[in-house]
Amino acid sequence: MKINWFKYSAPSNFYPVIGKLIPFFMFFAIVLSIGGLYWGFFQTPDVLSDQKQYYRIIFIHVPAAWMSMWLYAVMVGWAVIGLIFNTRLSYMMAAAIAPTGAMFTFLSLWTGAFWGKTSWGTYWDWDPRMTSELMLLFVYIGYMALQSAIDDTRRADQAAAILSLVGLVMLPIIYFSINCPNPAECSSLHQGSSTQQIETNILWAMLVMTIAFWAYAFAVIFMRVRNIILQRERHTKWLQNLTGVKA
Amino acid sequence: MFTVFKTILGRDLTLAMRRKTDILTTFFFFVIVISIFPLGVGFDKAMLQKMAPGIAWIAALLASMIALERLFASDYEDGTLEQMLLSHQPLIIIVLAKVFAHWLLTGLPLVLIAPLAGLQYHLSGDEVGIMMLTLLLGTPILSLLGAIGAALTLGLRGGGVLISVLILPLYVPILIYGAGAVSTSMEAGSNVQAYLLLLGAFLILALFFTPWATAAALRIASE
Amino acid sequence: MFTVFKTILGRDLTLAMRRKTDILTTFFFFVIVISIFPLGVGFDKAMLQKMAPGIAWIAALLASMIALERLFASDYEDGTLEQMLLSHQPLIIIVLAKVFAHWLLTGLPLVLIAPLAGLQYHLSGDEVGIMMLTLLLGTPILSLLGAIGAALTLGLRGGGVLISVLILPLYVPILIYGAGAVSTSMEAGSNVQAYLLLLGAFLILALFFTPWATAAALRIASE
Amino acid sequence: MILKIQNLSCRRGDRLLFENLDFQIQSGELLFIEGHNGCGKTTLLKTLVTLRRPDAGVVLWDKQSIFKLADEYRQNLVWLGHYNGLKGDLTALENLRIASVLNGIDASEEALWDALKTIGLYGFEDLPTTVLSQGQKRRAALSYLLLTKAPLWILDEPFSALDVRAVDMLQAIIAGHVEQGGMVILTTHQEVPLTSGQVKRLKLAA
Amino acid sequence: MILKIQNLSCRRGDRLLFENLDFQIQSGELLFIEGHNGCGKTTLLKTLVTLRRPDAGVVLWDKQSIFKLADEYRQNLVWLGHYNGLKGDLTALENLRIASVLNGIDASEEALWDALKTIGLYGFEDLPTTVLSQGQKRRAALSYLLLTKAPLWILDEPFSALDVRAVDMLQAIIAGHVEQGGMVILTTHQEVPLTSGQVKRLKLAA
Ligand code: HEM
Ligand SMILES: Nc1ncnc2c1ncn2[C@@H]1O[C@H](COP(=O)(O)OP(=O)(O)OP(=O)(O)O)[C@@H](O)[C@H]1O
Ligand SMILES: Nc1ncnc2c1ncn2[C@@H]1O[C@H](COP(=O)(O)OP(=O)(O)OP(=O)(O)O)[C@@H](O)[C@H]1O
Ligand SMILES: [Mg+2]
Ligand SMILES: [Mg+2]
Repeated sequence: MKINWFKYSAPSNFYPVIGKLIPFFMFFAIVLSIGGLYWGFFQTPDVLSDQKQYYRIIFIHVPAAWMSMWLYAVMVGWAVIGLIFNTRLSYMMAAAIAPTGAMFTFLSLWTGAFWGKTSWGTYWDWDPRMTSELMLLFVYIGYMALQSAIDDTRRADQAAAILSLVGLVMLPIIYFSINCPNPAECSSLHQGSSTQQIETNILWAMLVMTIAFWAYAFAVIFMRVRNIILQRERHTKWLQNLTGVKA
Repeated sequence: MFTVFKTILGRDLTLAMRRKTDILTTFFFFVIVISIFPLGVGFDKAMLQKMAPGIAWIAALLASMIALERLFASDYEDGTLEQMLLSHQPLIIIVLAKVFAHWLLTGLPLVLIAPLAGLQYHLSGDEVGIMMLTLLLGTPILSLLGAIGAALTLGLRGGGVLISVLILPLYVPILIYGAGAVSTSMEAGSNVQAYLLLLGAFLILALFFTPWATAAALRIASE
Repeated sequence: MFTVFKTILGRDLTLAMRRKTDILTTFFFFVIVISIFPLGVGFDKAMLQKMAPGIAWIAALLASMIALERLFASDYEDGTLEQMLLSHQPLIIIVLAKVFAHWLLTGLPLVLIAPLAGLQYHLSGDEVGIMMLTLLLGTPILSLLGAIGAALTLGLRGGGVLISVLILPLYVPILIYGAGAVSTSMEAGSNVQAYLLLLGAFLILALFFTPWATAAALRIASE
Repeated sequence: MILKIQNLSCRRGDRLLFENLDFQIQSGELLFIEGHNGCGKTTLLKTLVTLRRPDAGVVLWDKQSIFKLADEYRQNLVWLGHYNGLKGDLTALENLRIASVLNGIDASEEALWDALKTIGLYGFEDLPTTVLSQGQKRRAALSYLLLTKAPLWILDEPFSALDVRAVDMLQAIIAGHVEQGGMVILTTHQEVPLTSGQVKRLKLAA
Repeated sequence: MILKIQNLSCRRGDRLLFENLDFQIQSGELLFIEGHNGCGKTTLLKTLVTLRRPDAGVVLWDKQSIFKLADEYRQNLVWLGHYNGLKGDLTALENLRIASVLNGIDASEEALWDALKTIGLYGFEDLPTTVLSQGQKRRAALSYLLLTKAPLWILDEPFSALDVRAVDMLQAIIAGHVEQGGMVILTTHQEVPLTSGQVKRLKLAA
């Protein structure tokens, strides 16, 4: 099957298509998270090595942390496409992703903090990974702040795109933050991922939750993109025909 | 091309010299922040010693940042930036010259004055040496990164504070490794080299990539 | 006269609201500075606890100061300050309104967000309460004092950094008593009241005298 | 009401701009200040509005020094300089409203709208003035002239950036004010035929 | 050399400023852009100098898009906008020197002095431009026109703030440039009799 991608890069074509996809993704998000949480809560052992039941936060914490980084990468991807091809839609996508990315970042911080209270005895400590995750949140916020501080949409899009590109350095830093040049100095509380050793049940539940989060992300991002399109394209004929509202 | 670099550098330095206070102020800002800290946190010697690298670095970071706001803003307001954008000289060169001037005016004085901080916080000679070295490697990165923020927020109201929000998170890794190096050097048998290499690598990366981003941001801002 | 106060206050708040980021940025600046410190100085819990009041106060001070630069500068540049000086309304009222707006936008948010700092630095509920109280009393003084510096440096290049140099030393007493109150409250059987009374007295003094100085400085700057 | 300048001198840096200047202006008069670029017109006007102190001589308003009268004198004054005195982030309407309040004018919303309409900013009232064109900004600043009741207008190149129609309108406004017993002091490099009232000319030559 | 505008449209915010604009200008031609305040003259000029991107349409320099040519096109360009583009803390001489270097002109000290003398800033070269009068600042900015060899001049209200003598001089300079095969695009609200060469007029109406 041959799909004409350029056709869908026009907001006028993209708008109705994603309109149809939203309920679909929303449905998956709900079903999968219910399933994933059920699985995680009732099909996994109560006690994991020295940890108590609380470890089950992992089913939110880890997928959320992954999402925070993935969404950032995707956002930068759209921004770069925008900078290169100057397509309006890609900027809109990037702008729509930021709030969701920030939300997941916050979620991973939040859940991490609670887990930390039970596991390390403190809500917050200056573990490099936690700190760099916090900085990622600030980068997201900076992105949104910059975008909303500029009135001219085109300038706002491009400026925010450049910022996001620069902020990309945060990802490797988060990723490698467990390995620092001198382990004695910034010994991290986080250990390297032990996914190889943990029970497959836990792994599966985490994967399901990740897919659920993806579905949720698609749904909200599409909703937000539709709003942005409505707002930015209000002068265009296709939209005026569609909504019957004259701007 | 080198003439352009020299001219712009000369221009920015002359501008700073015309107001002699300009150079002195960054300097004093640094000194004051450093002197104020013990007032806020107490005079415990061991604690001060431990805090010294962090505070010196944070003061450097804030001093550099505060001066950043004017890096392009004044050129933007009086229309000279427009003229630079329209000159057919490579914008990257112009950006590099301006950033270099900024560093000479804000970064270098901090490096030179670091021993004073060392004195106030009871650091040993070696530690002061490491501190100067890390500042020497690190402050240009601050200027280079900060230039992006300055260019992005050009002409926005409250740009100054916005720069901080955009740039501080990016400064964090520099801060960690910069201050980390000095802290590490305080421990016996420690290996500072890894930190310095990392900072050096960051500097080279920044030198290559940030001018592009800044130039692009400037073009966007002028629209 | 009250209408004038209200109008100017409304004006400055509207200006800030137009750029929603403006309010958020001071806020984030504070948050970021607070979050950055431990990175520089290490994560030792007892030490952090001890440093908390000092750092919160210094962050408040820097946040307030950075925003200060624009207090009159933007009015000066677009000529609206000239118009204010030529209106026959008492300049003191106009100054007070502008300073109050500045405090609402930079001081108050810091008071409200102080608990977060408390959390990050492992403070107890009582200590956080005292910290909020001292910030509530102290930040208006920062705004009032800072306004003088902002007026004096009007129209000078590098004004921002110059303000810091003029004003930071004046901030020092506030800082000492503000941070001192919180530190004292950490010790058992301590008496914080004296500190609070002092801060209160400073506030009243500042409220009475600084607007005159600021108004006079503005008249001089416009010449 | 009479504004009297006696023996006024002004120097900037090493340069003596003017010396022993004497003139006066009273109700129903219009005074053109002429002179080439840099001869000191703006400096003179800034002195007349108390933004600068003269190096010698006095400026009297009804026999009292304007610097002594201070706010009492400023009450009678409208000043428009090279800058427009607009906040870029506020709309023309908001700017006008603030200017009115600052000068104790109790203008109704309607009066504000009317002023903007007359000056030709209809449809632009709700844009932040920063996005307006150069001429539109100037118009927004001038709209205040339609509201004020102050007798003495001091305008520094009010016609700059205005298009032909706006120049005509501003002329009519100024002429009207003079006719009703106001006083206007202005500078301009553009030739404009201001005919009504009694036009005085003062040539500054450095 | 020919600058060709095809089908150009520009919108600012909600407002369509102009649409489907077509015109061209070549060696030895002068183009007046006319129109009332806020009709989009400045916006058009900024587009022609690549400071803004058009919302539709193309601008061609010798058949190639100016945005593609970028620096190659800017080499042929002089732009003077509402702002003077002077650093207030530097003198007129230093400003002029920097402008020359930035544009790759290898002007001798003497040539710089001559330019300033011709433009009427003799005796003011060593003052920081911030203390110059409005008109003197404009002159300082215009002095660059005497040095440049770029063929295409785009000037936004170059006559503003100038006194009568300076207006005449600038007219002569522009006329001279056109006669020697240059191209000039300018806007102005002041009537000035520019006669030499072939004068085109473009009326923008919004
Ligand atoms: C990008 C950021 C993050 C990632 C990728 C991440 C990932 C992970 C992973 C994979 C685990 C499981 C470790 C294992 O398999 O043993 C984990 C555990 C944990 N995480 Fe995170 N995390 C991130 C951020 C945070 C933050 C910001 C916090 C706290 C505020 C936090 C708190 C915790 C805690 C308390 C545990 C349990 C560790 C233990 O008990 O061993 N994490 N994280
Ligand atoms: N510090 C100084 N040293 C020497 N001369 C100065 C100084 N400050 C200002 N001047 C001169 O004072 C004059 C100021 O003139 P002013 O602005 O009043 O002129 P103007 O008549 O309004 O001119 P324009 O028609 O161009 O607006 C200028 O010639 C300027 O060069
Ligand atoms: N964001 C916006 N929303 C609506 N209109 C805008 C926006 N930005 C600019 N405009 C309008 O675009 C026009 C800009 O015009 P421009 O500055 O090009 O005018 P001009 O022809 O140069 O006028 P002048 O003769 O006054 O200099 C103005 O009418 C302005 O109100
Ligand atoms: Mg003048
Ligand atoms: Mg214009």
